[in-house]
Amino acid sequence: MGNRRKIRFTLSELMIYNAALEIQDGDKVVMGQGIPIVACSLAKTFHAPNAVLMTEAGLVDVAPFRSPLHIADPTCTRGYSYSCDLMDIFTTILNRGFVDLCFLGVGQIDKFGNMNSTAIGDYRHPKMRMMGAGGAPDFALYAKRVVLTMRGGKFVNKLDYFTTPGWLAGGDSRKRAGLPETGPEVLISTKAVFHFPAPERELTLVSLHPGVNAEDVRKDVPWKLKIADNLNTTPVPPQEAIDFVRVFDPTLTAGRKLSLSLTIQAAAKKQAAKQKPAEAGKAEL
Amino acid sequence: MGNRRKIRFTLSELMIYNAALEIQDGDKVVMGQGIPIVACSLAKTFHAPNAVLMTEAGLVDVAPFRSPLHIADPTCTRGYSYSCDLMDIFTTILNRGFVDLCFLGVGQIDKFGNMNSTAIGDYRHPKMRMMGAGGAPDFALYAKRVVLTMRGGKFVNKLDYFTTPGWLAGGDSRKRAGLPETGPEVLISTKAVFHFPAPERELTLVSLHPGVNAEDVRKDVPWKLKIADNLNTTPVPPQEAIDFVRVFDPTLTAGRKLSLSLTIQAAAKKQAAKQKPAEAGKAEL
Amino acid sequence: MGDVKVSKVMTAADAIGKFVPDGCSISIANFLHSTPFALIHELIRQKKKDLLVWSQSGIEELDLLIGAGCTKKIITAYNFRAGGEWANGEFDRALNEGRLEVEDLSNFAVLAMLWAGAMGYNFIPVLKGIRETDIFKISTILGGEKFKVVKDPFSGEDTVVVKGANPDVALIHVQRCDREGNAQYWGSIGNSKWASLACKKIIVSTEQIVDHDVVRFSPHLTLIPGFRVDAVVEEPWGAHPAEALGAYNTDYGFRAMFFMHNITAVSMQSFLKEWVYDCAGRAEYLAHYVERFGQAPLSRLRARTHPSYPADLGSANFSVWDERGYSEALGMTRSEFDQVLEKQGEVMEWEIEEK
Amino acid sequence: MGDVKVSKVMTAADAIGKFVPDGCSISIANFLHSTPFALIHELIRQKKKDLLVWSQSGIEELDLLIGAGCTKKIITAYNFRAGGEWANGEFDRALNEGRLEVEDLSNFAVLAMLWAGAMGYNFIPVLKGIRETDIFKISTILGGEKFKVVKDPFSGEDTVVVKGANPDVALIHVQRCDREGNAQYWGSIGNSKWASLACKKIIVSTEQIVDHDVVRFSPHLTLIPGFRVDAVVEEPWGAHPAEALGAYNTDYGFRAMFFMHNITAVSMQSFLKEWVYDCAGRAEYLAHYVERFGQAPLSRLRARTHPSYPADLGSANFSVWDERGYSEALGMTRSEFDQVLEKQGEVMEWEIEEK
Repeated sequence: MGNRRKIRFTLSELMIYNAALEIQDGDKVVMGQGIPIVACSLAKTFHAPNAVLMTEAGLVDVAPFRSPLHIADPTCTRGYSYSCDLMDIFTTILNRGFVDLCFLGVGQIDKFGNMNSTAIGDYRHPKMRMMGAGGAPDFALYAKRVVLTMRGGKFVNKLDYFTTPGWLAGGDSRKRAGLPETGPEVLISTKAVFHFPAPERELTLVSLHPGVNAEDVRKDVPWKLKIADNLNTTPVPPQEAIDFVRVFDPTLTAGRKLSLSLTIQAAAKKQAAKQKPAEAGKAEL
Repeated sequence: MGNRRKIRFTLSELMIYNAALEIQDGDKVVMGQGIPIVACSLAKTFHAPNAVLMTEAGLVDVAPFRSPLHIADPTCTRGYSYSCDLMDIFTTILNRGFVDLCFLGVGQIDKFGNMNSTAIGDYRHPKMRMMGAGGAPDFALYAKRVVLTMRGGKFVNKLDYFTTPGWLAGGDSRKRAGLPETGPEVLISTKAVFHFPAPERELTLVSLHPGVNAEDVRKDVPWKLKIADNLNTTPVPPQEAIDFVRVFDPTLTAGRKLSLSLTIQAAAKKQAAKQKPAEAGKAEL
Repeated sequence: MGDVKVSKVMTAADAIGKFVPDGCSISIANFLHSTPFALIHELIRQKKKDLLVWSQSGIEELDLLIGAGCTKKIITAYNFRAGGEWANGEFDRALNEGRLEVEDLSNFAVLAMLWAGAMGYNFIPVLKGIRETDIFKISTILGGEKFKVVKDPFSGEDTVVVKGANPDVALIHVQRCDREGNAQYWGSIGNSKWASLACKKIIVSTEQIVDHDVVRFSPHLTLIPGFRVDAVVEEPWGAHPAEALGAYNTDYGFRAMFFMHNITAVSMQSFLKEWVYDCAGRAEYLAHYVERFGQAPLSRLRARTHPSYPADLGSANFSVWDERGYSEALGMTRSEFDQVLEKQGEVMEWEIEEK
Repeated sequence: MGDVKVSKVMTAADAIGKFVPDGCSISIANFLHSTPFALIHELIRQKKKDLLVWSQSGIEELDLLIGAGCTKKIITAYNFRAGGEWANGEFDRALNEGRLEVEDLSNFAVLAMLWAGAMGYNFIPVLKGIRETDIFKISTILGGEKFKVVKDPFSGEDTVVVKGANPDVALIHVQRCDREGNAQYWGSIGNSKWASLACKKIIVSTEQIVDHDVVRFSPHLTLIPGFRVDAVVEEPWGAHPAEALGAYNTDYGFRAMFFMHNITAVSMQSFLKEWVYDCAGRAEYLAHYVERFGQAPLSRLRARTHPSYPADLGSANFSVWDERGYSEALGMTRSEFDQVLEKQGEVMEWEIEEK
């Protein structure tokens, strides 16, 4: 037995690390912004150097050096291998079966991993409008593996709007609908990790994040949550992964609230230091 | 009345010049190899500087400096504006109605401008195989204007193979088939120029090349040929057009037989002059 | 038929004034990258009304257009939002208050409609799993013309198809464009090819107008051929606060400021006043920016130049005749060739009248 | 699932030997420009049999493959011929003698089959006027699966469709490619994207293998992404006697020689012997060429370099943290950031066992 050592990390770092563990070397992965893009970059840097990372905007085999604001921001890379477009991604790559793994974020999710990322409340007059479908439905249907990450989302008995198919009604209902039997496999939330094991394909708690107990998780789920027989503790990130994330995306590491406050402080500091910049600036425009 | 002057030109030069006259400034033109590519280049140099010349291989807004061997040879240009592909040409350009004019060559042609460029004789065991359809059927169907050039082709009562629709059975038969009413308008042969006037859309002799009489033309046509009331003489090329063609494509100007003999003579001359080139050559490969 | 050759180069005000009537449909043809903000602001400045907006993926431009009263109908797959429930914006308010109708499609479905339209197709298949979703089941603006199911005639399987769409006007911002309208764009291509080519008219704003020689020696970068383009507007920083690869990065600070203003209807209007209505055009917008924040935040966004690795477009010769007027293939000079033609060729003679 | 990382770089002999079994279908994925002659010659040298050949537009490669007995079935839209009736070639003889079956399609129809296949579509519409022709009415190799008619579910109009095709192996020659298989091609793109991507396996021959850095700073030139490519074969002059933009022009003299040999079956066989069977590979073919004709004819074909005008791929920064380890956005250094996280962030602690 080796020595024991304390590791200190943020929730984002834990989630990113666990998302990264889902990536195998050589995987062709469609990334979304936020946790997925950092997780993919982490995996490519350490254990999956031959992973082919892509975004649906047409950046293929890209190695970003920082997180972009959105998936079509090409200024976050130092080049990429193939500049195609949305059409190519959905047809020649996704529909042909070349996407090994796809990451999706979660708004609302039901027992079988079906999701809503469109609207909360009445669809036509919603309480909150979310981002919309984007590429989620098609990726969730045709990628070989789907991994979900969930920060602000909710478990619900019935989706307010059905945006993205998971395992439909569970069991073999995908097969009966003539669809690939490749729905969501893993969900990484702020508290735990879940799987959707065959044959039922129902959300099942498989590991708890450090410091979280099953009751903490259960209270967010409005149905009787399935729990795996051998419930584990979610693996914690090694120091090199934590360092990587803090360099790559400190804002994500810090979380939204702290980041916002740091950004405002920095802006205020700059504003205070500013001296007559208007004249100097005009010349350079 | 001005002075009279003698102009000396070859048949190719006459045909090329008359094909060029069909191009209006600003036309978006699909070119085939041979006469069309020279005619288009001539027109763009003199009277249609804003013509947008393209080939189905995806070279758009190109100004070739010589004739290529085939329509996909990009070494005959000094750049072009838009590098798209065959799919783009047929869908986003042709099918959207952006091809103003298209040139096609003729193998066999019938009374209503329907054509065969596939096989002579029994289709499955032909006497001669021709080049095949290429883009001809789709261009002939969806270009706004179609101009035909004919060097080795034949007028026939019945095509051995129906490759490319002209005016189908004549009259309004295109309309009845739900197709654009934009079939072939002009045919330039080695002897004459023909139109396909509405409403019958039957091949009609409209002008004779210098030195040709109507009987010369009639004997090639196996049906009773329609002749326009005011039969003209085909315009002869001005000296600047002749000079242009001789610089641009002397081989085409000279015709196939003479060109071949000149090429063989040139090769023989070179072979005779050659001294131990093998050793020198290896080093540079 | 040839087009008359008139200059396509004009101001944003002229382009929007000339080609975007009230009530028409527009396609915002950048996909998140390089959003055509100079053109969008001009729509707002000219108080366009009742635009049907095709927006594959939007960020703040939709909130702006809704807040300015330019649109009540949006066809979309995705609209980026910064916050959670605490940060509802104009889009949420308008929907909730019933002053906006949204047709929700998936990324691929809205793209497929534009793709089919761009190709002149009546319909095109999409991936059939969409049938399981509310995207398929619920329709608003498109009514019964959203999805249909046909049988694949080869396998007999059900196939979901969408209808080709041809919006009236595309707005797109690109890195460079020549005076003929050959628009060159690189980086994330997204839906830009199809969302532009689908439209009847195309307005291009560009970081810079370049000489035609630049284009003809980089034709593989041309997204839209000149003959399809109706207006060319030179607008440096025309995508700000979005990014344009090779020109500038996203202005996070400015975008954060917008998202804060978007939280209430009143602050949204004050944003519109300050950054759109009170600026006569993009030059004034930039001057105002510098006045407000100094030059440093903009300077920091400027890209450091990194030229792409070129393709070799070279050829062995640039004429049949070499520098000496000699043809290797024919083994003679140009004047010898004329003589050979006279002697061995089939030369015709005809008398013409001199003009 | 990840692919095991093995080198894709190999000889033409290995690539053809490994990926092209007798009886499979191949797609010749260059459209007249840059015909993959090095790979075609290798098919012949290895005496491949019963290949079903997808050839959108061929020149001499089809005559060669027929003459060498590699194929009896060709799906095509166009095959370039030099002469008239006096210059029949192997293609004509084989058809006439019943040792060849040809499926005639139009350029767009054969392309549409490959396009649909490349996209994973079961079928795709083509332009319906083709229905008037014998191309629609007569079928050979494809039997009843050539064209079908479906109703457009929106307009009720008849629409002609073709079936998606996925040939077994694509052969393509490109200007440059990296070791991962990212194949870059420019000039006349023709059908090359679709005729490659449609296939199950892809063999790329390239004028040169380049460093990955070249590719990643010119991604807009990549025709085929590396993960689709199975073999990368470096073959300078690999398209000779065809042209490759930026590398060399067409060898008219050599092509003329081929067309003369093609006029009789006997001379065709002597061409095959001299230029294919008796050459162990492309290097020997080139050496033989120089021995036979000297170096001058080849040298004259070499392109003069003309680099394309680059795109600017630059960005404002290459890290969140600048050279001093400071973040402008956060207003602090990397180590200050760690301290802030500890003080104000939600940092968790967990004990692990050191390995």
